[in-house]
Amino acid sequence: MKVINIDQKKWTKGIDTLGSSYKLIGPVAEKDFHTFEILQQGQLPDMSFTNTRLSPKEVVFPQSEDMFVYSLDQNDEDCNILKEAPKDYSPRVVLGIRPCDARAMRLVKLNFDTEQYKDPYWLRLYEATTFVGLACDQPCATCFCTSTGCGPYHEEGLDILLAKDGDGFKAKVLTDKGRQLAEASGWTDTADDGGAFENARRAAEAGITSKVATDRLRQMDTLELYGADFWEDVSFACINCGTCTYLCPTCWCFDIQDEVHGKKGKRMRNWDSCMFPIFTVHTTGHNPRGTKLHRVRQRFMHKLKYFVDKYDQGIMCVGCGRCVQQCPVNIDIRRVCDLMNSYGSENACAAQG
Amino acid sequence: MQNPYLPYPVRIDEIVVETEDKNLKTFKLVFLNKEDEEKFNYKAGQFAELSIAGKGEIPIGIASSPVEKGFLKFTVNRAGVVTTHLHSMKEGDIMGVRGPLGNWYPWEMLEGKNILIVGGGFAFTTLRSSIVYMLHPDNRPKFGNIDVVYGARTPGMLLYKDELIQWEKRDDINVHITVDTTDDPDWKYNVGFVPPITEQKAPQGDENTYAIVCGPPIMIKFTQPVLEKLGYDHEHIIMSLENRMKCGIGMCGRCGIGKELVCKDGPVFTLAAINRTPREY
Amino acid sequence: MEPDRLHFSWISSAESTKFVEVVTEITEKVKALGPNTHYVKKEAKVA
Amino acid sequence: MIAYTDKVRQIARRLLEDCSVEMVIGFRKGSQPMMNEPCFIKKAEDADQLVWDGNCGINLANYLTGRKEKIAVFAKGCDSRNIVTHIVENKVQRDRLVIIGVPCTGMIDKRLVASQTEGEIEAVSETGDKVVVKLKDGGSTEFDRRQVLQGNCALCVHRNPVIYDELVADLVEEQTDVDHWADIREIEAMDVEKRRRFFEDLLAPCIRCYACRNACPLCYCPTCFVDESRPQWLGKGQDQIDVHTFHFLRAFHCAGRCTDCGACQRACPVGINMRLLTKKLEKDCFELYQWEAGMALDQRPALDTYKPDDPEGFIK
Repeated sequence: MKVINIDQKKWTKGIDTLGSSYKLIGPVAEKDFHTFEILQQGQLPDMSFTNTRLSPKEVVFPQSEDMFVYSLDQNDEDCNILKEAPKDYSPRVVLGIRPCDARAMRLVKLNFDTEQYKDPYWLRLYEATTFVGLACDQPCATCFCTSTGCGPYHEEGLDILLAKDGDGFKAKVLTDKGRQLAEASGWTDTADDGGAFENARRAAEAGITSKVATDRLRQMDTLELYGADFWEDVSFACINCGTCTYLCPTCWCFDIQDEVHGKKGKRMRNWDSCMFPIFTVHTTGHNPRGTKLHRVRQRFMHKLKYFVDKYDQGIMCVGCGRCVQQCPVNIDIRRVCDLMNSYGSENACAAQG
Repeated sequence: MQNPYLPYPVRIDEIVVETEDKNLKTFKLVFLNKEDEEKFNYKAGQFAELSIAGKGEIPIGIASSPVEKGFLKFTVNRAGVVTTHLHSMKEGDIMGVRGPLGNWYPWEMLEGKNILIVGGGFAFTTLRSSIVYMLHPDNRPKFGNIDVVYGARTPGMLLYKDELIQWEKRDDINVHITVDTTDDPDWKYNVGFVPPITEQKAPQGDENTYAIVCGPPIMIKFTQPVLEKLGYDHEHIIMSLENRMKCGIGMCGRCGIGKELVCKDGPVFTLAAINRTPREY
Repeated sequence: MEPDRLHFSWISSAESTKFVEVVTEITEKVKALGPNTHYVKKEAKVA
Repeated sequence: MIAYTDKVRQIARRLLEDCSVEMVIGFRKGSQPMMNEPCFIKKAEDADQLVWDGNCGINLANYLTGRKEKIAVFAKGCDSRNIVTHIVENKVQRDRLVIIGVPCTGMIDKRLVASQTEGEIEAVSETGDKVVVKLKDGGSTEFDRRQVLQGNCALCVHRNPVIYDELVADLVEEQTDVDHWADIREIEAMDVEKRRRFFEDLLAPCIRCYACRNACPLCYCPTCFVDESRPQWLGKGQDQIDVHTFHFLRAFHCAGRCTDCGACQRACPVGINMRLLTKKLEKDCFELYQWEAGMALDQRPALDTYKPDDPEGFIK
C-alpha cells in the first residue's frame, strides 16, 4: 500500500505551513488530561496523548454558541428582528482526532443533516473542518470500538489517517479534502510500506479486548426492553449529572436560550442532557421523564435501541469508553448493553425448546 | 443553506381575549414580508414556534386554517416565560414565527371518510383549523359526516364561541357543545364531561370513520375507552401530542417518545402508533 | 468585590441621624469606587 | 478496611433475613479499578454483592432522600454526619433508618494514583497500609496508603461515624496532627486580584455537568437555583460569570452543612477541587460559631440559630 512518510522534521514544518491557511486544532496537555484546543503559532499538537477527556465534538458543536443577534431598542428599525450571528467558518483542521471520535461525527451527522432540515451551524463547521486522524496502537482497557462498527484504524469520517512510525508518522490520504491538506503541508513523500500499515491495523484491532454484543438489539421489542426489570438496578447509582452525555462524542442534545444585555440580545444554544430533569419538564410541571429511572433508561434506550431502529446504522456509541471512565458512580454502558442485548434470551431458548 | 432556526418576522395584527379567565388570547399575526407568507405553507394540525426576541420560543398549534389567507392565528394559554410575555404584548408589536412544523392530520387519507372531532379545553386550536378547512366549500364535498364534540369547564371557557354557534346551526356538521358545569339557566347546549357526551352523541366507529382527539390528558384517558366501545379501531383514532420542545425540527432531542420525535415525526399520531412507543409525553 | 461595596449597620428606628450619616457615608464610598466591574456580564461569551 | 467486606455482607444478610429493613444501600464492585458502584440489596441472598474498601468515596447519604422504604445504610464518618444533617433538616426520619457505621481510614484518590503511575492500570488492591497497583504491561507499583488518600480524607478528623446502630468494626483512631485549613489560609492571604485569578484558573475547566452538585447529599433542592426559569438567575452557557456564580452560590448554600466528604471533587470529570470553596465556609463556621456540621442530632445548624454572643464585627 502507498503511504506518505512524514518524519518529525516534515511534521513540524508541515504544521507550521498549515497554520497560514488553516486554523489548527489539536490535543494539548492540561493539568491532568488532554483537550482539543486551538493551537497557537509554533505550537505542536501533543500526539503522545491516549485520548482526550472531552471528545472533540466541540470542534463542530461548541458547548455554547451564538445563533442570532437582535436589538431590543425601539429606536432601531430592526428592533425585535433576529439576524444571523457573525460566525467564523474559515477552514480548520483537527490534528490527531481518534478514529472513534471521527466516526462519532458521522453518526451525529445523521441527526443534523436530514432530508427535511439541515442544521446550518453544525454542518458549516463540519464542512469547514479537515479531519486528520491518529490511529490507536495502544487502546485503553475501556475501549470497545471494535464492537461498535468502528476500530482503532477506522477510516470513516477521516480525511487523513496517521499512524505512528518511529518519531514520525505514516499517512493514508482518504479524501480530496485530505489530499488538499497533504499538498498544502508538503506531506508528499509517498512510498510503498510493504504492508506495515495493514499489519499495524490488525495488531491494534487484536489489542481491543473489551467487547460487547449488539446483535440482538435490533430485533428486540422496544416496549419489552423499555419495561425490562433491570432498569431500577442499572439506574440506582446514577446521580443524574451530565458527565456521560457531555463527554460523549455521539450525544448531540441541546437547549436554545435567549440572553439579553442592555438593549442587545442574542439567541444561543448550549449543550443539554437527557440526564437533567428539566430537559423534558412541561410548563405545567408534568415531567414525562420525571424519575432517574426514566432518564437513565432514555439515555441507554436512545443509544442502543431507538437509534438502531431509526437509522439502521448500528448503535449510537463508538466505544470510546469516556463515560465508562468518568462516570462518578461507575455505570458502565458495556454492562447495560449486554443486559439489553441478552434480555429475554433465556426465555427465548426455553420457548424454542 | 436555509436556516431552519430563523423565525419570520411578523406583526401582531389583532389580539382577542378568548376566555373569561383571560388566560387565553388569540393572536392574529401578519407577515412583514409577503414572500415569507408564501413560504409558510401549512396544513391543519401543524404547529409553529412563536419567537419573542429576548424571551425565547414556544411551540403552539396553528389555529387559523390553510383556507384563511393573509394571516396566522394562534390561541395561547398564559403559562410560562414566553407565553406570559406574549400576553403582555400589544397590537402592532413585532415578533417572529418559525414553521410550519411537524406533521398534520392525514387529510389525504381522511378524504371520503366520516370525521369525528373530540376536543377539550384550549386544545381546540388545531381542531378549529381542521373544521374551518373541512367546511370550506372546496373541501366539504371531500368528507362524509362531520361530528364535533367540544367541551370546556364553563361556557366562559369555550374558545371561538361565535364560530361554535354558527357551526351549531349548520346542517352539514353536527356540533355538540358541552360544559362541565354552568349556572346559566339559558344554557341550551350539553352539560357533562366530554367522554360521556361523546358516548351519547358520537357516531359509531366503522372502517369509514375516523376520530381526531385533542384535549387534556384526563379527557384523553377517559375518551379512549368510549371510542373503543363505539367501535373505533386504534388505527382510526388520531391524536395530537404535546411535549417540551426547543428546536421543533427534530434535532435538539428532548421531545422523543421512543424513536419518534413529537416535533418532527408528530405531533399527530394514531393511537395505534402511540401504543407502540413508551408513554413519555 | 471591593470591601467598601458591602456594608452592614445596626440602626434603630429611633436613630434617624445615624441613618442619614451611614447612608451618606456609604453612598460616597460607592461613588468613589465607580461602577462595579467585577462579575458584570456585558454579553454572554461563548466557548 | 478491605477486611470489612465479610462483616458488611453478614450484617446486610441478617437485616434482610429478619426483615429489619426492606433494602440495604452499600457498594458493589465496579467495572473499573478504584471504582465501586453504589447499589441496593433487597434480598438476603444478594448480600454477597456488597464490598467495602478504599473506593467507597461516594457519599451514600445522597441516596436516602425521597425514599419510602425502611433502609439500612453503610456510613463512614462523613456519610454519618450528612445523615445527621438530613435528619435535622427533616429529609429522612431516624426511625426509618438503620445506620451501619463504618470506621474509615480514608478513601483512595483514583486520579492521584493514576497520575503517579506510569502506564495503564489493570487492577488496584489494598493490603493493610499499602495500595498495590498492577499494570497492564505486567509490572506493579506500591503506594503507602496515606500518600494516595483523597485530599479531604487525608485531613479528616471525624473518621468514625457520629451516629450508628451498629458498627462493622472497632472505632479507628482519629487523626489529630493535621492542619485542616492550610490551603484555605493560603487563598485568604491572596489579594483580591490574585484571588480572582486563582478562582478563574480553578474553575476554567468546568463543563457544567453538575456532577459536583448531584453527588452532594446537601444538594437535594427539588429545583436547583441554576435550573430555575422563573426567574432565571443565570445564563446556561459557558460564560465565566455564569460558571462562577454557580460554584460560588452552591458553596454558600452548603455553608454550615458541608462535612467535606469530598464527593463533589471525586465526581468531577475534569478534576476541579471545588472543595476549596466549601471549605472556606466550613472554616468560617468553625471559627465564628465553633460549628461543625452534622455532629449531633440535637444541635441546630450555625446559620439556623441566633445567639446573643454571635460575632458581629462585620456590623459597622
